[in-house]
Amino acid sequence: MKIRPYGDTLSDGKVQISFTLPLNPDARGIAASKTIAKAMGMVDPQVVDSESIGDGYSLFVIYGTVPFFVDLDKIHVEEVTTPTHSREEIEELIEAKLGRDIVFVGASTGTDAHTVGIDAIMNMKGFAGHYGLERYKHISAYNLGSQVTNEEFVKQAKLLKADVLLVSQTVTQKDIHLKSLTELVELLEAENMRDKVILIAGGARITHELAKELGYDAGFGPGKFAEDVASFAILELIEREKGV
Amino acid sequence: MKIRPYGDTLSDGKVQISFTLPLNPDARGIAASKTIAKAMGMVDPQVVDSESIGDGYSLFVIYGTVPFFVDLDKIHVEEVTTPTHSREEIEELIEAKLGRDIVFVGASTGTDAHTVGIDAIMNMKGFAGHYGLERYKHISAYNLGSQVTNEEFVKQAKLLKADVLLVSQTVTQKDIHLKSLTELVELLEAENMRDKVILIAGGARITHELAKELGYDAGFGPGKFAEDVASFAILELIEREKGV
Amino acid sequence: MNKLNLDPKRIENCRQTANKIAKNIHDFIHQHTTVTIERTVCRLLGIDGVDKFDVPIVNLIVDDIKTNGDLGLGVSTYLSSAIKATGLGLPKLIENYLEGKVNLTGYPLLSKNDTISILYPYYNKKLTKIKNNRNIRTKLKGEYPNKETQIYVIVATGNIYEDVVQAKAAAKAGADIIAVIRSTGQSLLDYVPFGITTEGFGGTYATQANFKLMREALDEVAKTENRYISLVNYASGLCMPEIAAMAALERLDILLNDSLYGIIFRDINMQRTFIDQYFSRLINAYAGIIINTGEDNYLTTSDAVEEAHTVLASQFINEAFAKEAYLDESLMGLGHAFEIDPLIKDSFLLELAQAQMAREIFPNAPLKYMPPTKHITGNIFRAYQQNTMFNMITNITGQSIHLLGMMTEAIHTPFMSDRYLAIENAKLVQNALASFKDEISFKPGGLIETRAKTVLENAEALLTEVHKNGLFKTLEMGVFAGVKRPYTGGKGLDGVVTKKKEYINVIALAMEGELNEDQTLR
Amino acid sequence: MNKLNLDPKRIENCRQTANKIAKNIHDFIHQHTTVTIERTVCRLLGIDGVDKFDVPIVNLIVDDIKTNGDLGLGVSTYLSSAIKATGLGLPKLIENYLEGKVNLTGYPLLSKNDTISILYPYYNKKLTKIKNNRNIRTKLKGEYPNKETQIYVIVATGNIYEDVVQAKAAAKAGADIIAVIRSTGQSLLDYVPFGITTEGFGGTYATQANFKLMREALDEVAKTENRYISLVNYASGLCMPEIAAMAALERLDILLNDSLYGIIFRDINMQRTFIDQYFSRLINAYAGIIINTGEDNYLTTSDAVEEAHTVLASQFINEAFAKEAYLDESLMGLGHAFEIDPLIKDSFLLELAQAQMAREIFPNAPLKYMPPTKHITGNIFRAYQQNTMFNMITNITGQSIHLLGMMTEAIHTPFMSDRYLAIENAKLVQNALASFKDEISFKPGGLIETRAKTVLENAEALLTEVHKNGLFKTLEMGVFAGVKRPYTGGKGLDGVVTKKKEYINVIALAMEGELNEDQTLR
Ligand code: B12
Ligand code: B12
Ligand SMILES: Cc1ncc(COP(=O)(O)O)c(C=O)c1O
Ligand SMILES: Cc1ncc(COP(=O)(O)O)c(C=O)c1O
Repeated sequence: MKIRPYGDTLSDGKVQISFTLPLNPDARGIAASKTIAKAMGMVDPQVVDSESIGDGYSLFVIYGTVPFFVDLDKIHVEEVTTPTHSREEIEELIEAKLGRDIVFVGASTGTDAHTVGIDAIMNMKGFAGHYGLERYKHISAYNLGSQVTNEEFVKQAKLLKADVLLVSQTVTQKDIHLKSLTELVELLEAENMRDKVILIAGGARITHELAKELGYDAGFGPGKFAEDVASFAILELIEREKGV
Repeated sequence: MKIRPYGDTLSDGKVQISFTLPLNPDARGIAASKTIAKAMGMVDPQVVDSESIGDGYSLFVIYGTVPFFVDLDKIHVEEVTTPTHSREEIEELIEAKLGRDIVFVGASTGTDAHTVGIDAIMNMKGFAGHYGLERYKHISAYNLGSQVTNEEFVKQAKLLKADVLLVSQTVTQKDIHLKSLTELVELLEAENMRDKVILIAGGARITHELAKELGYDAGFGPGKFAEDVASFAILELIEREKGV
Repeated sequence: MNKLNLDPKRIENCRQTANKIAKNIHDFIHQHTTVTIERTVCRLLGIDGVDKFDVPIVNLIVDDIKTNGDLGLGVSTYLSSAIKATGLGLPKLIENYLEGKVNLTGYPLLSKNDTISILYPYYNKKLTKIKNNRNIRTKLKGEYPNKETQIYVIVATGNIYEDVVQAKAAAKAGADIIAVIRSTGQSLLDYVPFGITTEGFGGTYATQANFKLMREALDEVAKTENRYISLVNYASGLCMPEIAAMAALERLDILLNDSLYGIIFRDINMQRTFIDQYFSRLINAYAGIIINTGEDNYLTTSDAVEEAHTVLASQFINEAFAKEAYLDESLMGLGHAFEIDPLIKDSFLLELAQAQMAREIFPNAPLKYMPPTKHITGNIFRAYQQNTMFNMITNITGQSIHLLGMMTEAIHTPFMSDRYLAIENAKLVQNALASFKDEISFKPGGLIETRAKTVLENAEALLTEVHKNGLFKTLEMGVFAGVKRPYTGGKGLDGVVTKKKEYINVIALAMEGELNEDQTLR
Repeated sequence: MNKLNLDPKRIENCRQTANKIAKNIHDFIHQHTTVTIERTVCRLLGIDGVDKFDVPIVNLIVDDIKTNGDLGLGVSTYLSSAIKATGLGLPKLIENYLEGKVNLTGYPLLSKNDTISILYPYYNKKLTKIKNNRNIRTKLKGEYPNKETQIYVIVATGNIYEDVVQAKAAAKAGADIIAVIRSTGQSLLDYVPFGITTEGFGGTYATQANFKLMREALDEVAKTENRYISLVNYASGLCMPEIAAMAALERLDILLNDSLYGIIFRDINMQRTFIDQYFSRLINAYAGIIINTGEDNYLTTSDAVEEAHTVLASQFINEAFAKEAYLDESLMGLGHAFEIDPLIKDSFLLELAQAQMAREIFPNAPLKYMPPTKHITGNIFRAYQQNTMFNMITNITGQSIHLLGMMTEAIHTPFMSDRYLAIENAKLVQNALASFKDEISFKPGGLIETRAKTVLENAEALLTEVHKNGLFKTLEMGVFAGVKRPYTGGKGLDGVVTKKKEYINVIALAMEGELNEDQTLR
């Protein structure tokens, strides 16, 4: 099935865009903004707003139609496919299939000081009514807090005999998170630990797709809670131990 | 000179887009929205918001980078190039160069009932501190009001011996304005009047470019006042009479 | 609620003056009928459909009688006389008439009483249906919780099926009221299009079939949403009473119904539309349909600070007209608007003053409060902000029918996402400011109080002036929205007919009779 | 201004308790110095620059004395003694020292008085410059009109040149205050980077050269805008007093300066940062720089309804700390924030109550009011709405330093257009609600009044508790923002040194002396 953006009539292709150009909002500026809109595939760009936002810079708001469609049959969704179990189910799964306590070690790494996300996943209290990993039977959850260097993180993971590593990254300016996440994988490989742990990343701008690309087992973004992460990790552990 | 959209660093190419798709805001929906964003040239679409806005429809807000640039040297600006004179200057020009009263006939045509725009140009009071044509010496301004059929408009123009025709069009839904504006040109041609008048269109969505395309002498959009229109018309008239 | 210390004597004086203004026009109204009134009578006798050129049967009939008979006697007389003379029932009569087999005129004309008794079975069916609709509405509304402020959004795709999709999505997002905007220009047509339509400009044609389709869709979504979803359409225009009749038959809940709007903004002849208005409002009164008046529009043309008093004066006049047409206060959706230039210092206070003033002066009316439109530009973010401020005033002053502003107001009729975002904006404000109204009071003698007082005073002076000149002359002078309209100008005057002494309108008689008798209908 | 009927006795009691809490910490503070304090002394003696490995000279000096001497005596003593012993002027001494020709330790140590008289010429130059800056600021501010609520926006590109472009555009759009956000992690560095920088993450490095560049740009734009444009940077972190000194030298106007922020959100050791804070605030007091405290941050982690009282309690403590450091009320930019979930019923009223409460309790402080951040999502339209509501509260309650919310808060540090739209939003509200504050009052015993009362009561109880346990222990318990920090944990403890009896800090002495004498400086 093929679908298009929708304004008020099926497949009308309506799209809104806005951006700034280093130009004044005069005829030339407007023409330039249309050039960009056309390059973006708009067939009939309507510059509905153009205003000066400072010395020689202008904001443009444009509405128009794009001829593009999405072929739904061809869409590739990189998505965590394991089901999400409830806390009780996860506890039972560990009991039944793994028969030991599972160690989760988490941190907000590098210079990142945002802890609300990793706390949401790990701390007793949890987030938005979903308890965190600390409350799970058979899970030992160690939250190392924020600004933990990758070296320190790997060291602690080794000491605590981690089964699962949880890394939170919130600041993405100048792709600082990519550097930090990649460095961690390299360190783990250097320590021969990469295959021995389940490695999970998370944060507001982290997607499963991105995490996989970077060599992680999974990635979780906004709207994900402890049970999503625990389900994935535990099912993956069970899978791996079967393989052994 | 080549320029790009600007977020916070020169030529970073940052652009914001939003649109609706007939999908739920799940992984598939988000992937589909990225497909559209990529088709629009975004190299790294970040779907920052996806929410259900009704039965199976979702709104997506996306930020990302486009590689496009505008070559300012190649930009073609279709713009009214005559200068804008003050009311007094225009009055003097008519006196000195035309030596007769000039008749402007205007209306909001077809089923369009929006008069604020044409009133802004024609009525005594004017708009935003700019007096309308009625206040100009040597200009006879006839504002026929709204919902004037093209036939009636042409009839009145003939009766009043119009030098300049002013047509306002505000409603653009389903391109109703294009139909109406084109019809007027055809009628004028059928009546052999097209060359005898200066034909000007105006309205919130009318640009000079569009007006030219449709066979008008000029088009005026928001932010244009009586003096802009009068300057264009009078200078054009002077030009034409010189040619005779 | 009395936060502004408005002088009740002054308010009462305005009301009295407005009553006198309306009474004078009503003397004129009752001496006339119009083509659309007579077509409405036909419709409520059960006549419907179009001929092969898409001309509505009711138009054929009325035009015929106008040409070959005397419309000043009313179609009721002709139809009853033809039925009597031909011995055919009404449906058969019309059938034969369309086949060219019988005429409608040329028969001996019956007395009023005979006309009533012959037509009773036909109109009684329709009037029963209308009363039934009214009862269904009351019952359904009673089943769902009631809200002080109802969220109103428009759909306007031109295609009724697409409108249904959008209306349902809006209801699910939180809308309480859905209005289907008409195609531009429909109000100038002296007939009502027929059947389901899928093409329109800036709106969808108002047809009975479209009404039915949307009504069904909204009733359906009401169930899942556990909220009655009201349906709105537009009566103002050359077919005001016909649309009212169709709306009554299809259980619409609100109708835009205001002659002043038609006169000023659509250049409809003033005589014609005042006459039409009475009958259409009578039908609305009978059907329990809330009317909406168009004072908000004045401020789209005139300055909202300077001309605020014209809105108030017009509301008083519209209230008086409504009373004349048996409309209960609870059905008087008087219009006003948030149209002050937001860049004026203290504009928020001025808006607050005006909105609170309207609320206090018409405490029982389901006021219709319109969002900013005139000062909305293509800056969709700023528009979203202006709508937030508007939503706040709505809440702080307890408006009833809350027409949501769209961030794309200056651009296009709303996209689905525009409507969704508008509803989200309003819901957030409603909840975040839930008790704000009860928590704050205004400084005595302050800017807010003073503003309201001034507007009321100016309205009072204006009403006195209008009464002195008469409403017709006032409109010729261009007092409202700065638009001047000649008494004999505009569209539709040729559809006005002076009633003969023997004139009869069986529908009006029946409705007036019932409304006079049964106070519960009011 | 008294709209909430808060109990003045309760407020006074909070103040007294907070004073006691701060006093206890100050006893501790005065027994210690730190590496950054000593580096600050060096800076204010005129020492600057870096070696070939980019290590600041002041770090080399202090580390050397810490290793080879006794930092508990203060660098002042060592430097004066070395000057005396070598007979070199200070610049020459440092030059030779860097070339490895002389040592800084190992000389006979001078008395406090000798130290002062030898170092006086050096620090007097810098202190004069600082006082001069203060005078320039006062003069410039006097030349331009003054505004009750000042619009504050951030720039954060990482590149100071790009920041300048953005800052100027913002000033032209209407900003009164520009803050250059630091690169993430700079506050954890135990040195201050040197020179102009063009790379940073989520912010631009705070360096003296960057300060200078931005100051010049803002002074320039101030002329065309006819408005003094204030410059802000961040002192909190491991180099708090050094940054304060640099800010004083480059005429910054506001510094984020709060140990509690560093402890809680940056895991900086509490002993270290309390000691640093005193000296940095002293410098700010001397330089006339407004400090901003970080209580707003608590609500980004904790719930803004449940934990509102922790903000107020912390403000009282920060006020007490500020007084200890000679800061006048007019320099106490205490922080608070609009962070209640907007979907909570009556959230607008709760925000209003809290903001008004802060305003009434600290009537002379230039309160810093932070916008919604936590409940901002990627829905940029909704964010724009939330910011409108925040801007309204700012205006209704007369906040001083109005930090604007960005519609892209959940996405990236602001684009130029985000900032522009934010400023437009705030300006529209400022103007449209200009007199609203003076026009409304709140219901006695109503929701707003009651909320403020409750928060004050809870803050009072909390302060009593803090006083009982002491502030150190309180922080170990995780009372603020739910974050627990151990007394000896976190970063920077190794930089803390106990003062010897002979300890001397010529800068602190001079500043304290002048501030004690010259009340106009306060
Ligand atoms: C709260 C906050 C802070 C607080 C942090 C307090 C704390 N203890 O965490 C304080 C005030 C300290 C702060 C400081 C700064 N912040 Co901040 N901050 C925010 C804010 C407002 C909310 C973040 C948040 O808590 N979200 C709520 C949590 C629950 O959501 P979440 O993190 O996405 O987590 C969910 C999922 O992603 C997932 N998840 C998250 N982590 C993980 C990990 C794993 C393993 C898994 C499985 C799942 C998972 O599960 C969670 C629940 O569903 C955002 C703006 C916003 N509205 O998003 C800015 C924001 C993140 N901050 C930002 C910046 C730049 C900073 C500073 C660097 C600014 C400066 N230069 O001073 C500083 C320094 C911090 C640093 N170096 O990291 C930027 C980042 C821009 C970017 N894209 O790079 C933002 C977006 C604001 C902005 N527009 O500028 N910040
Ligand atoms: C005021 C208004 C009305 C008033 C009109 C009152 C009147 N006497 O004019 C009323 C309430 C009656 C009205 C009704 C309708 N309106 Co209306 N209305 C507007 C509104 C709010 C403002 C328009 C305006 O007055 N702008 C101010 C003037 C000064 O600006 P302007 O027209 O652009 O004029 C300037 C220039 O363009 C130029 N100019 C204009 N004309 C000319 C001509 C010449 C020759 C020259 C040289 C220059 C020139 O000079 C002017 C000064 O700079 C806009 C929304 C908006 N904010 O823009 C909707 C809007 C135009 N309306 C709209 C619609 C759909 C309608 C209706 C059809 C809705 C309906 N179905 O019922 C009706 C019917 C009217 C009809 N058939 O035409 C849509 C049009 C959508 C579209 N793009 O097609 C808009 C955009 C609203 C919306 N989002 O839905 N409307
Ligand atoms: C009272 C009233 N009637 C009718 C309309 C719509 O009329 P039309 O369909 O002619 O555009 C409006 C529009 O706002 C109105 O306010
Ligand atoms: C008081 C205070 N200091 C400093 C900062 C910034 O610190 P950093 O540069 O460590 O992110 C903040 C941030 O909001 C703050 O509130």
